[in-house]
Amino acid sequence: MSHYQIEFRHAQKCYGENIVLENINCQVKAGEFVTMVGASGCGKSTFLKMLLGTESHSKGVVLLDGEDIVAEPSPDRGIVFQKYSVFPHLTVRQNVAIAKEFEGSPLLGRLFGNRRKQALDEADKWLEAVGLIAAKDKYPHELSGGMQQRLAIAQALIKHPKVLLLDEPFGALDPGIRKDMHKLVLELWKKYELTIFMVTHDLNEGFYLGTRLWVFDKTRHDPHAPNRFGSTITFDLPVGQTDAASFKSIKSALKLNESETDINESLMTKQANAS
Amino acid sequence: MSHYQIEFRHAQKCYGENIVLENINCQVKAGEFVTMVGASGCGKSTFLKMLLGTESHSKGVVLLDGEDIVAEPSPDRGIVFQKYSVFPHLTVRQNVAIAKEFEGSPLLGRLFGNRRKQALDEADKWLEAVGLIAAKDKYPHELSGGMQQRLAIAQALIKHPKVLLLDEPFGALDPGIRKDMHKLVLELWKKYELTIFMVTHDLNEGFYLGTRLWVFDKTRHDPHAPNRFGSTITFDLPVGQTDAASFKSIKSALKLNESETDINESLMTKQANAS
Amino acid sequence: QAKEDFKVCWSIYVGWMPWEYGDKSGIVKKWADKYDINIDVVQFNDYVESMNQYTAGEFDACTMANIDALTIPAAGGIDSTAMIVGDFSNGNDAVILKDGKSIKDAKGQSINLVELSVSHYLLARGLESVGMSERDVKVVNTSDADLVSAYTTKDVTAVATWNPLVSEILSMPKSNKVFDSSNIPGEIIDTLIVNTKVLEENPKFGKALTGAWYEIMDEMQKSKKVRAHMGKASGTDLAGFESQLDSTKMFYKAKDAVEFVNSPALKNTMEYVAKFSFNHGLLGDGAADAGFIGIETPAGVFGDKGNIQLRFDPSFMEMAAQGKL
Amino acid sequence: MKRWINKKPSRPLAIVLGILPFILLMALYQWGSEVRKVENPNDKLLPSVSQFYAAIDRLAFTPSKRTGEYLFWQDTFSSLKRLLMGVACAAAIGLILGLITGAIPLIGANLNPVITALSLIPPMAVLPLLFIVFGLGELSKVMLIIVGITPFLIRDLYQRTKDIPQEQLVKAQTLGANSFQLINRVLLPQILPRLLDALRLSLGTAWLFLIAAEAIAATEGLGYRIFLVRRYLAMDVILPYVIWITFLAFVLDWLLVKTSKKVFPWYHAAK
Amino acid sequence: MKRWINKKPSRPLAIVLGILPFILLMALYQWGSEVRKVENPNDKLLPSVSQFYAAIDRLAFTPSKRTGEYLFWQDTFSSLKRLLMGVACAAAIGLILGLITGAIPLIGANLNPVITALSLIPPMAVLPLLFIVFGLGELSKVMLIIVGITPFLIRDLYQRTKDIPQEQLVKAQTLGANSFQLINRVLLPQILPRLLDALRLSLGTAWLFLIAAEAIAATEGLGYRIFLVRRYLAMDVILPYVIWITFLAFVLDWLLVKTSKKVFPWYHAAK
Ligand SMILES: Nc1ncnc2c1ncn2[C@@H]1O[C@H](COP(=O)(O)OP(=O)(O)OP(=O)(O)O)[C@@H](O)[C@H]1O
Ligand SMILES: Nc1ncnc2c1ncn2[C@@H]1O[C@H](COP(=O)(O)OP(=O)(O)OP(=O)(O)O)[C@@H](O)[C@H]1O
Ligand SMILES: [Mg+2]
Ligand SMILES: [Mg+2]
Repeated sequence: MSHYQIEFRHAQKCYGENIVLENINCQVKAGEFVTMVGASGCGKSTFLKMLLGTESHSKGVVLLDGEDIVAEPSPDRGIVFQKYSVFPHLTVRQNVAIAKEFEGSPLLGRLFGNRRKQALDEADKWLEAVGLIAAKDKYPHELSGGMQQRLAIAQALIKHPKVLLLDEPFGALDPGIRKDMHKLVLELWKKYELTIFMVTHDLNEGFYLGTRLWVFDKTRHDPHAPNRFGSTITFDLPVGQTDAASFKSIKSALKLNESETDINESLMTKQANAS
Repeated sequence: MSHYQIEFRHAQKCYGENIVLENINCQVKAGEFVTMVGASGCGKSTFLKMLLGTESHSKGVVLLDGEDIVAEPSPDRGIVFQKYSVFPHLTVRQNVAIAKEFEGSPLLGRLFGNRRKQALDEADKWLEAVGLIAAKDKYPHELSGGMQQRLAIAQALIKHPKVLLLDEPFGALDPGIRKDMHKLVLELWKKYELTIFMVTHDLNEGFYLGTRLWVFDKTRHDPHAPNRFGSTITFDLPVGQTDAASFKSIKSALKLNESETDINESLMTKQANAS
Repeated sequence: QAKEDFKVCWSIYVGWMPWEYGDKSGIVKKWADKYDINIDVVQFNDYVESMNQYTAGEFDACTMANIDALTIPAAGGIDSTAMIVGDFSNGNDAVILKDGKSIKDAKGQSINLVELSVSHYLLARGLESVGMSERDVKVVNTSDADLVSAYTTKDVTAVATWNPLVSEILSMPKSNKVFDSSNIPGEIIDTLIVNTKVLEENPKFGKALTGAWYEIMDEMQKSKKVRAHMGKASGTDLAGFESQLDSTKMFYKAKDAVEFVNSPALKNTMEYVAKFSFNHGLLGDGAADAGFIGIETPAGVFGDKGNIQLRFDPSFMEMAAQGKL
Repeated sequence: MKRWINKKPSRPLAIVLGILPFILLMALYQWGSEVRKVENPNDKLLPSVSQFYAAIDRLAFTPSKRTGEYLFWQDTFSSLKRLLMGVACAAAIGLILGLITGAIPLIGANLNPVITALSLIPPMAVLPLLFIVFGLGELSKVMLIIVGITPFLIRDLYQRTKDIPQEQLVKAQTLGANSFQLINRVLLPQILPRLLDALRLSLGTAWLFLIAAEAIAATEGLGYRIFLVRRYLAMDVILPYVIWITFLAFVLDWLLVKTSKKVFPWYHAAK
Repeated sequence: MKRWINKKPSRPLAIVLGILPFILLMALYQWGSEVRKVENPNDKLLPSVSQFYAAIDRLAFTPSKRTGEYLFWQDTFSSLKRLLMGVACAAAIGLILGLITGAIPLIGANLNPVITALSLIPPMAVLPLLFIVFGLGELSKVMLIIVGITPFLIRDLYQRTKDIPQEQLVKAQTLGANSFQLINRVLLPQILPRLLDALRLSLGTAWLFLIAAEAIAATEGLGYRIFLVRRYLAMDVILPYVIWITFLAFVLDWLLVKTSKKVFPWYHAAK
């Protein structure tokens, strides 16, 4: 058995003729924080879905704790999407407690009396952790976008997942609120020793948060059949060791044609915050 | 007659009991670029709507070129919203040419033959200006978010408005694309000598783009009746002259509790770009 | 095999309102109890639907006119017996023209009626009486519920229908009755049709119904209150109901009904009816001629003796006449 | 001068404008009625207001001579009972089948084609068969309503179930939900307010089928009375009944809206 | 083991599953028919397949003895003509009124209450009045369809017009559009695909009213034939007609979808 928590070996994913990802090879240890960037449509979400189990790989091997990954979502892998992650018909507390109810009541998924109280109490603990305890009886539509994402994170954590998957979790948030969320995620990551995979469109964010930054891109292009070749992981940077040349090529891969001089600085800042 | 293009004197706006804006006093000359920030719900969009004419002020005076402002949208004030600014059923060219068609055909709003060709040609000129000429026969749904906003700007400019109003025009765009748009707006602003009012949630953006930054906030609070007092313009900064103290208070007004050390720098960069 | 629970259905028509009274007043129940059976009396608003339900086997007995008994249950293979002959139409069915005094004036007009019904038959007989045929007019199928309102429109110039629609229409200006069932007395007969097999196996059922019927007849003839009740139930009042009764030859006495059924005229009538039905394709695809379905009357059988599906059987009414029930 | 599309009526003006067409319609009726009365004083088609009044008084406030009952209220009660039973059953079937076909792809693939085909059959055309299958008692009238609206409900709720974001289903599974828990705790509660929406849309059809069913076999009910007196062209009874049915339809619709807003605040706020 | 909600049938399995219920229904019918035939060989309620075949042959492929016409095709033609005319008129009225009430608040305030009230009236109950107003000819059948579906169309398109983002209206005005230009160039083209959606929803009701209208007064048409032969329970004719109507309804629905996708690509892509 390997000592890696996640391992991809020559994994490929295609939808019919359309090869989205190919030749994916990577190993991730427990406790790493992997951020992923790449052009739109290059397959980042698809990669997360393979980890999550909602899509199965077409070729190769994907291992979780050394075993073939279960191609179905399960409580050992938590997820936060950009939108629709929380249940609109439940209050904040119920949104978190529902995981406990699923656990305790296999038939109806609904607890009563004392057991229900226990579940709600545990939910409150997690709401405390993400700073939502004051809004515990509100419905999601009464929350701001940032609070909804906090709720989605609390929800994901109550099941103590081995791996936490984040698909552009802060993409729809205002810059100010986004900063708060970064702080929260780093805190939780350290406190609960999570393995985190996070997709982002914001290269700054990728550098700031991760211990490791992956760039997804195509290595081969066929201009007449754009779907013939898939993306792969073209850069795998232990963050902090970025040299000027690779930085430039990441930027061109992401097609950011504006100068982002502040990135190197945020790298410094991050080192201070994260370690 | 005053030599200001826009002038507000003791203007107030309320919806029934709810006072949104009060005691608004300001003068803006032609060619200024005003960026506006403020907490969510403080009335920035309402301010723009008064300028636009879709909402009329409840008290005080609002002047455009020294005359009482017309409380109805008209071609002298162009607008770009965050979303829904373009017509989904028209191609890119038609979206821009439609303004010419309204002008040339008072009854149906539809031109034929040679006049139609002229209108399309003029539209193409504007598409060139915003860099959309390659996509001129596409429908909006085939464009990315950034391209849609470019289109909305081209649309607004074809009528040569005196004032261009932008309500969080780049709020839904990715950071990389946002930078491109900043460049475009600054270019157009200089080239066509526009007066621009732009609402943003991103303080960086506000500093980077504007010649003048306004902060909207309440000066008085009644904790038992939050709607009793309205917001007003609490800071009016000619950008470049920000001192540390006022910068801090802006941040607290916006409730950004993360350090944004890079703002001062982007101020510098802006000066280089904008002037 | 003998059974205990029976279902009878009836629909709203002057000659069948007694069943409503019999049901409400308990007379039917009284007679059912006497023979130790249960009879469920069900009202229909839609005449055609009631016959369809009977033909489909949902009911053991149903009220219907002689022509419908031939073309619906009998043609559908349900051997049926006309057990009670309650009345015949004596002016209740009529052809009415807006313009024209005689049925000859109908030539070339559209005539609104319920196609393939007694009205259609009446029209055919009327045209025949002046040497015309259906080819001389255009028949427009119109549902009975809507005939009265249809008549108020300009498009409709001629109708053939039954009561109470006839009296409603005649009360409107410019309506001329040009032919009615009193011109062909005894040809449109309203009966209670009973499933022959059920009747054979359960004579009690027939006895109970017949007994009840003539007790109702008795009360109806004597009591104005009973007639007022029936009028109300059919959506009109005493006066309206009695004017409908005036154009109906009720057989209040069993003896009269027996006599009518036994007369040889009945066989001739049924022959007319069978021919009309055959000409309109109502006897089914297999029918080679009007006699394809045998009709048994006391005066003899019309048509195929090997395929008798409709029987006029006076025996139960005779028992009633002799007071043997 | 404002553009027409920007002119918004003030509240009182809006009310006046809204009432105007009703007054016009009434005046038009009154005029038509008088014209016909001049031609034929016994005209039944457009009765006068006093005739309406007499008819309403007779049916609603005078006990029937025959049975001592108030026909109007009895009709209303019977019809409402049938309608509500039919709609309730249809809602239950529609909810269960819509939810299950929407949630479980295997069952959806199995049942959707046949449900689509059934929903296209005009129920009026197969009335005789329906009566044979369901008999003629109270059940048949209720069944006709059920047959009339259930296919629509199933298809609508199927679609609404499918519309629930995939993300929520995935999330629930990462929280350990099995299929049944997921349907019970995630899908069902979110479909309920949509069921009320669908019911509002199908109430009109339900009334149609109720009236059709009562026209064929019934001994009381609003539709029955209308069909009974239609033979006599008693518009003095028919029109008040029609207005009453319209009013009842309006009240039911209003109740559904209110209930939905009260019970599912999150649904209405989110829209 | 996958959860049930995650099991998706493969394409061939989906087809087999989808056909299964139809086969079951047919088998059930066959069985019911045989049982009844044993009891009564002349049973008309559930005819055998050979009887269907004979009836179809007689109506569709043999000229009628009386008129020399092919009844089935004549019926189909008449009914389709009425249906299409009715739906087309209703669409035109619904489009114009929906658009105008949605676009111009003053007209909306004026007409919406009365349209809402009218849409709640069950048309079946006011048939006599409809006859008076529209006569009893071809027009009346078309009118019944129009009366039956127009209120729904108006209300739906009113709502759809209101749903068009306010931002677009403001934008058009800043581009110099007057009210009429705005309706003609911004609202109308965006409402057209939504009209097709609304028509799809109301086709079922249109068929219902067509059949009802033909049942009341007609000399040919699919509904006429069904109600005529209902008089002698000729299910061998009724059932093929019902299946044919269902098929026609399906084809019309399919045509609407195709047309919409073809003519309004931007509408379908944006969804
Ligand atoms: N279910 C599917 N069936 C077919 N193709 C799919 C499916 N899901 C995704 N794809 C294709 O796979 C490619 C990668 O999609 P994916 O969503 O993973 O991109 P992404 O990197 O997350 O993009 P974005 O940054 O826009 O979220 C796209 O080209 C998309 O068209
Ligand atoms: N039509 C209206 N009727 C009543 N109240 C309104 C209306 N429009 C806006 N408001 C109120 O006015 C206040 C200011 O709204 P506005 O949209 O101007 O805020 P904003 O500063 O643009 O906020 P955001 O940053 O979220 O866009 C809010 O409290 C809102 O509830
Ligand atoms: Mg993605
Ligand atoms: Mg705003």
